Amino acid sequence: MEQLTTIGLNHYLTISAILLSLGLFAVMTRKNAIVVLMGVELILNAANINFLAFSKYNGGMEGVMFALFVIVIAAAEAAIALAIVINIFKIFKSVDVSSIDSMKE
Amino acid sequence: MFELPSGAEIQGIIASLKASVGFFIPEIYLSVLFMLLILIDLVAKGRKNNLLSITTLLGLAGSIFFIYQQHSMPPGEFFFGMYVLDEFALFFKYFFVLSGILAVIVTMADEQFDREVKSMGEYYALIVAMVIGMIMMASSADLLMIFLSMELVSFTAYILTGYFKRNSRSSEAALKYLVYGAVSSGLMVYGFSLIFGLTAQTNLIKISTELATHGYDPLLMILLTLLILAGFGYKIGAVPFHFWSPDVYEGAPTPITAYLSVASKAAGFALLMRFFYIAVPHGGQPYEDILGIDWRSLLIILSVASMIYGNVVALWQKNVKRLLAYSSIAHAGYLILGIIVMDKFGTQATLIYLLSYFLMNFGAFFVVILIANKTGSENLDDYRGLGKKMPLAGAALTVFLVSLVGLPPTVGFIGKLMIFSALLTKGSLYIWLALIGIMTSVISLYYYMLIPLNMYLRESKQPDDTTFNPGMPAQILMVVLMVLTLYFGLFFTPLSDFAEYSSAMFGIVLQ
Amino acid sequence: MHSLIQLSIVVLLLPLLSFVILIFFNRRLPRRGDFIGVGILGTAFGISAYIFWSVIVQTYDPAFRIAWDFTWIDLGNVPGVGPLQIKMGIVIDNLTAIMLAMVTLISLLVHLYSTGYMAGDKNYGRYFAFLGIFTFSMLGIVLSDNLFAIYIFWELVGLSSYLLIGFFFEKDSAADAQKKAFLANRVGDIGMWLGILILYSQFHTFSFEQIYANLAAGKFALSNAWLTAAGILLFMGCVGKSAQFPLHIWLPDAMEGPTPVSALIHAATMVAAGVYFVARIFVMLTPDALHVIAFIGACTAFMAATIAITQNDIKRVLAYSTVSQLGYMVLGLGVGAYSASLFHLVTHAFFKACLFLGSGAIIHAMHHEQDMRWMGGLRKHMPWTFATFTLATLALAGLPLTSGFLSKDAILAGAIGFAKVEGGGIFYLIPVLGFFSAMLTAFYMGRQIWLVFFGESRTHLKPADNHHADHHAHDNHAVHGDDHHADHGVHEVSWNMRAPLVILAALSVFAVYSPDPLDGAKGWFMKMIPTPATVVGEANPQKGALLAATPAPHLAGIVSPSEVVASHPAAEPVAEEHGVASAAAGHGEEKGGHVYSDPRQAEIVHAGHAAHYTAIYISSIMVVLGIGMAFVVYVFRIIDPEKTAQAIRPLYLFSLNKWYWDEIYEATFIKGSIVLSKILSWFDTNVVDGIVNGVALLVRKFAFANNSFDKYVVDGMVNFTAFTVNTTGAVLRKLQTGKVQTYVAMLILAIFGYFVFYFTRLIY
Amino acid sequence: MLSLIVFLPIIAGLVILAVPSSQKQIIRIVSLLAALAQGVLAVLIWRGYDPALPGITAGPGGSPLGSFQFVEKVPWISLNLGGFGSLNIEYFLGVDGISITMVILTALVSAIGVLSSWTIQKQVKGYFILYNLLASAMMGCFVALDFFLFYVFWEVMLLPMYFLIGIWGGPNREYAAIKFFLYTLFGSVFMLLVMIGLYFSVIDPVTGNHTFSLVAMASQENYIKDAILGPDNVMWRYIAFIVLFIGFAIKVPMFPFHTWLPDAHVEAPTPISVILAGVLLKLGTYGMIRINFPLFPEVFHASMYVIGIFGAINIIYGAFCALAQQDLKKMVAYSSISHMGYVLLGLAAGNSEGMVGALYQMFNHGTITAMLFLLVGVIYDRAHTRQIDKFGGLASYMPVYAALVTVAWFASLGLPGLSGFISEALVFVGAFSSETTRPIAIVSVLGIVFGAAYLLWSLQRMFLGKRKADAAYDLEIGADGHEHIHFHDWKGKLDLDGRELAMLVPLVLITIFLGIYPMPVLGMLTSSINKLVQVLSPVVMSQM
Repeated sequence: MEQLTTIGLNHYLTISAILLSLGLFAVMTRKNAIVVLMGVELILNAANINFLAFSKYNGGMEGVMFALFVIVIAAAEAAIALAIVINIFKIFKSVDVSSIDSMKE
Repeated sequence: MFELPSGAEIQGIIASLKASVGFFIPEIYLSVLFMLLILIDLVAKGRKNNLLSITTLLGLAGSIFFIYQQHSMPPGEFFFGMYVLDEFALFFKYFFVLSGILAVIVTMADEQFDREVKSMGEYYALIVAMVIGMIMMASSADLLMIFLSMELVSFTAYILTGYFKRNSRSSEAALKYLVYGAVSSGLMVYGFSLIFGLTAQTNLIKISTELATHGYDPLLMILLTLLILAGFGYKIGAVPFHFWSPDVYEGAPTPITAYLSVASKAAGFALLMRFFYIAVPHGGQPYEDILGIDWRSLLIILSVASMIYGNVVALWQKNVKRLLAYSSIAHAGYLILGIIVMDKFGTQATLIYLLSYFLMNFGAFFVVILIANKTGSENLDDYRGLGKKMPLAGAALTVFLVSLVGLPPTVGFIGKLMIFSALLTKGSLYIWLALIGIMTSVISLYYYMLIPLNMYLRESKQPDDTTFNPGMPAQILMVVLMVLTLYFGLFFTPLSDFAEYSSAMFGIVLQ
Repeated sequence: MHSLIQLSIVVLLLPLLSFVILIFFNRRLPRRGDFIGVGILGTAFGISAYIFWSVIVQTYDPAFRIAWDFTWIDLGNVPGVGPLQIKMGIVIDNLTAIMLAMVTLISLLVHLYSTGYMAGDKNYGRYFAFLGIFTFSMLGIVLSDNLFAIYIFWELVGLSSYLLIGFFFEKDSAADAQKKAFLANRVGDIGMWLGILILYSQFHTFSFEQIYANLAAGKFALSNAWLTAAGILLFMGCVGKSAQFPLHIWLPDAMEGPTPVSALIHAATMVAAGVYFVARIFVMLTPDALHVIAFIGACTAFMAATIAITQNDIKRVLAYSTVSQLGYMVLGLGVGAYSASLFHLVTHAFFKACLFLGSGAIIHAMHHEQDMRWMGGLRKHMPWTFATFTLATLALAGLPLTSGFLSKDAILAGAIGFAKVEGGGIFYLIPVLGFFSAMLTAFYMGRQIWLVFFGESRTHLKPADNHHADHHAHDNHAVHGDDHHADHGVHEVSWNMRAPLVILAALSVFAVYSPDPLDGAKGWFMKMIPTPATVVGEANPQKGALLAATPAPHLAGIVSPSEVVASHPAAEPVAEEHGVASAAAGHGEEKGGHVYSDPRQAEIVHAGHAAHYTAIYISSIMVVLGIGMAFVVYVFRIIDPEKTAQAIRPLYLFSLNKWYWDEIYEATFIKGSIVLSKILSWFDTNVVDGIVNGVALLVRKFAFANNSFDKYVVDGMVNFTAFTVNTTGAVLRKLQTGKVQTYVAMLILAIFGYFVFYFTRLIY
Repeated sequence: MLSLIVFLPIIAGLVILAVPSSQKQIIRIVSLLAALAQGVLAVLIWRGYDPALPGITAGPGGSPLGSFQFVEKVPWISLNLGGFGSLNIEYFLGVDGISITMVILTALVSAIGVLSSWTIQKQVKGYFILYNLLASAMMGCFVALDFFLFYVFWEVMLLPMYFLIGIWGGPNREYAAIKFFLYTLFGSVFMLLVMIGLYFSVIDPVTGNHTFSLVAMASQENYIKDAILGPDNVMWRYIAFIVLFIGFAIKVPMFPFHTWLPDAHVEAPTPISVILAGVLLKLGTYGMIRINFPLFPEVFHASMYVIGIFGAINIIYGAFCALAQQDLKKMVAYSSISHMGYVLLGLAAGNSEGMVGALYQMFNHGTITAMLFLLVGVIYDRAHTRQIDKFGGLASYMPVYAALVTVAWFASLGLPGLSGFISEALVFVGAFSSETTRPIAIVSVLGIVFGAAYLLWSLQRMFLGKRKADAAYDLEIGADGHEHIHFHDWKGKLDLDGRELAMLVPLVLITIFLGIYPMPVLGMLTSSINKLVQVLSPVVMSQM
């Protein structure tokens, strides 16, 4: 009972795990490139939650810093990704990831 | 909840920062070069001359000077243990700078750029950025640093892969690379977060001591190791984390393909070694794990899968770039063999193999570019009869391919020799691994030989005896690479000594 | 080195010299250099005549023996054996001396004869060269003192016979015959070679003397069965060379060669080499081996005789009679009538050579008509040939007053004695067969004489359909460019062909060999060639059981009398009767003191002498019977041969077709090996390559390898684990779908898979 | 001296590299000169060789110079392997009785090969560069006494051969070339592993380091007991032996690894066939004698019987396959499979007679088969076909050719008086004398007959009788009224011309001379072989 009421580390971890799975799910199933990228963001954020939770419970600032950097990286990644996706759209006239498979065996 | 640091502490921090900067000169220098290039690009907009490329060459060459000075510095970690300087790192610094230089030269030789893009713009700047990123990968000792440097490399790689904006293959490759890379690095970060949770540390050495002292839950350890491995494995392009590589290698501009297949693979290996030798706990005996988990089998599966998959699938390729992509997967497998041994000799062998791979792979791609300039294609069938039309290029390519197979007297043979020797020093333990390596290398002979076979044994469909010469500088580079490949195949003491010197890694003692 | 040895070396090398000169320079020499051949052979004969004189006539000693050898191959200090050399050497004893003289004489005569017979042939010079190398090899066999050397020259005579049989190589029949001869001989040689190997593997030497010494000293480690086997295997060499059953098939075909060659090689010398060789190894033959030899000899003698009676080709009749006579000699050796059969060897050499040269003269005169059915009435045209031919025929038939009578009779006597000693039963078959074939011999020779020389010429009777013979005649005619018988009348041959006939005929008279026309044993020959004592000894006359190294005292009883007379052999009859033992003693003393003798042989000789007169009676009757029958059939025509042939058609055909041996071999061995070879090469290209190449076909079916090269390299590449490699490759590459999301899925799957793997490993 | 003889051809190759490819004649002459110089050196080495010194293992005091001759030993590569001491590779050349005969053979055959390459017209420059590279590599294999060096030479041979067959070969050359390459590579890669394994198991008694020196490896006391290939590690020693053996057996080629040979021969141009049959096949058996047997004597002893059986299979199987061939060259190829069987048999005997016989057979087979292939080439140049039944009666029209063919054929079927006989005889003597291989010897004797059978049969079909209706040449009546023949589009001399005679006559003379007086070759062999037999004998091993 007490487990449920008082928020403990496990709750954070569970949440992040769920986020991770959701992210992966999105990446694997969504057709739209943008959504796929959002899935990637979810994965990164799952990591962030972990970092923050751990640094809260272990003490020390490393986790927080890590999380900050991850956020920044995610932003940069998004920028590049969008550029590429736009380019893709220019060429293929679609952003359907699953339809872009001209190179294969 | 966190109280601000006192003035004294801040003074200390600044002081240590000042001290650390001294160890960071090459990186700083390269960053400056990076910005300089952007500036030059802004100034000389659109003008198509070799200004950028020449500057890049000179700049990169200059960095060697600073790197050389670091030999005198004592190995140690700085920036609060984020960053280390040791022979191991130095080796890779040279490696990356040189491959950067080669990449630039190869780019200059490639005529496809003239067709595809108007201005080289930020291309060279990105290459330099990638060099920086890889150097940092090779010398970072902290999870955060690892993550940052890896992302730096990845991002630049994404952009360079998609550099031919109007080329569908290039863009497609970029997208695939991006998605795949993002996911695997995401997983890696997740793994990092878990390991941070286990140990409350981000510094590799601290982590390993933590794990060694307090122990850990093996299941969780495996999970996070796997997640992290996903990140590294994607960099080195080893099965089963390789899926991006064939498409990317085929789609990307050939110089970038060469660059990725050599440099970023090497960076991945640098990380892999550091991480497994340091973070992953292992006891005194290299091949006996104290904590109940067999890390080695992880790598063994990785390498065996890579060797077999890469070589076997390459049999079916008709496109030379794609063929080389698969072969590079296979070579990743051979390289991992050296890590599996987990001792100094193994490391040395891996480094030697990297060097040999650097020579022969760049050589091969270079010739492929030259041929593509002539024939405008990378299909095997278009190589028919080239042996007569481009005698020198044909000979060079043959040498590089023979070296890739691993036949004497080429440097590729030395790499294999070292790797297998390292395996056999462990007695009969790894012989079966060596056997697989041998067998697969025999298989590889067939598809590598497809290329000379088409060049020499087949007549071209439209027979014209116009011999085609790539132009002096290209020829010189080709000959230099070829001669080096052969020379180091016969007298490989310098290579091996350098590798031996570089296999000293800060913070760990290898037998 | 003894002077005789030096001379013998000269004799040996002279014919080789003639070969070398003629093979290279014959076209540059006048008359294609035939005079060189003749001259050199003349010299050789002169020298060997001297050797004969000084050995046989001057030093009249049964135990005469001089030897010399040199190291040919030095294998150094071989571990486990010590210093090891392979020596080559020469031995001269009575037998050698006689053979030397005989071979050179006949060779000389044949050379002389050929200057007439082969005149104008387009390869005239090469012909004499081949004769030269043949003579060289033959002399080599005669002189060698060790098995290895004999084997070498053995093969060389095979080669020269190969070359000479196929001398008219444009004729396919000749080409076939030469191949057949060589292969048949090789089969025999395999056996001989194995026999040699058995002996070498025991004693690490090839030399007769050392081998016998070791055997006598009982150093033979293997079981006696091996020794018997060695004997029989060595004898196989003789079976091949001397055309014994079952390898006799090559000799009749060998008649494709020029007739003088048939006389020299396939009647007088080479075929006799087999017998000579058996004589050389006689002392190491175990009784069992001897029995085998005796039976094979008897069978051959009989079978060949039966075949000879129905042949129509004049040379084939002689060929089969040769086989049959060789059978006699082998039989003789088998029954232990050592001296007798060697005696027959020599006598036969002369009269058979005479017969062949005679037939050659006839063929020559008849413009290469060889079929006796179309001859006849030649005695008027060719008196010389007729006379000599008849004399030789009588000798062959074995009528008294001829040399053939002496030798054949001695053999038959020995056979009877042998049968007695061996305890009768099956062993009486041997003398019986002997006598029966003696009768057949008389019959077919009588038939031949009649058909060829008597009656009227039947040339015109020749049916037109029989043109192949005619055809041959013509193309040989073409070969013989000169037209010294352009006029189609039959006439006597020129002197250089006549002289050899006369000489040989003269040598077929009894007086040459023995004072007593009825007993060869009184002659010098059988005195000089005594039966040597066996070195494989025997405890008691009952066959099979051997004893190596019989202790001397044990046999003292038997040996003593002979030792008494050993000092002066060839004296009173006692000595003759114990000639064997005395020789044994002689040999024994040579072999450094150990005196072994062999009761079995002694007995056989005793019995042989006892049976001497019975033999004479029976054989004379037989001969008379034979000739009588011939007259009945062909002269008085009381029985019409054609009708009889019809009456007993199956038998007739059986004989006419040579017992179908050729057909049998063709059907079994030749076809068999050809088929086998076809099968194996199919196996090689399809199965072995198939297995090694992996399942190339399947791989091809496996789609991807579309152009032919890929197929091939798929083959090539899959030289190991092909199929798997390709299939895995083809399957794995399917993972590369090109959809990035699949890639990600794979990634997740891989991690998950790993995790499960370790999870399970952790739990267990 | 040895370095010179090894690298002369490569130097020639470099010279040729400088010559413009239009100057075909110069290129040819350069290579010919190199080959002749090699021959001269070979003769000098032969003269200077002292047959008394055995070689094989180290001489007194473990010094290789004591028992090897013309030794050249300089450290080549010395690597620091951190914890594992150092990796020492030496440039170590030397000859003993086993190798010197092969050196002479190689010099001889490659010189003759150059002569017969005269007719090559396509890409002469590239051809001779590759040819010289090949020649060097072969020579190197025979004189290398350092396993690493040996391996390098061994592998270097493959590529030139691949191209020489693949570019200048017949219609089906791609298949043959790649097949040859893959087969032989498959054989040799395992050698690499065994080599490394041996390196870590052997200590050089002099320096105390690990060593690649075959001389040190050949004496069992230099092995570390518990090393991977040390005496204690029986299983791995067996595996290593088998792996090595297969590697060499593929080169020999031994049934069932022989299928590359007929293809390679049929496709290869004449000179390459000559080299292939004359020298390359010997490398297989040479490797066995030099490496396989002395390094693993006890395993050799255990496997004598098996080796013998494979030898017998080669002899008889090869003969039968040859009997069935229609293509003359294929027949000769199978015949050399059969003849290499004798070598295997002789080696399996394990006694001096057998081994001497085997080595002598290697030499003779080299010369005789070279002759056979040259003769096949002669007729192929003229008729552009090798189908046996496309000829007939040639003896009447090409007497000199027919005579030489007869000599060669009879030499090949082991006629006394010609060198082939003595070696075969010695092989049989040895095989029969050894208890182990006696039954095998008995069976193999059949090879004598079948060998004669296919040779004589082909001889008859091609040369005797009369011209066949569908023959590859036409009959015509010459001015002198005799029949002549002429081949379609053959301009040269009908019978052998000077160049062909210059190639063939020396071989014929050698064959005859060595058939009458073998000591010049055997004399060089015996002491080494006796030493080898001693090394291999169980007695010696038991006392170790």
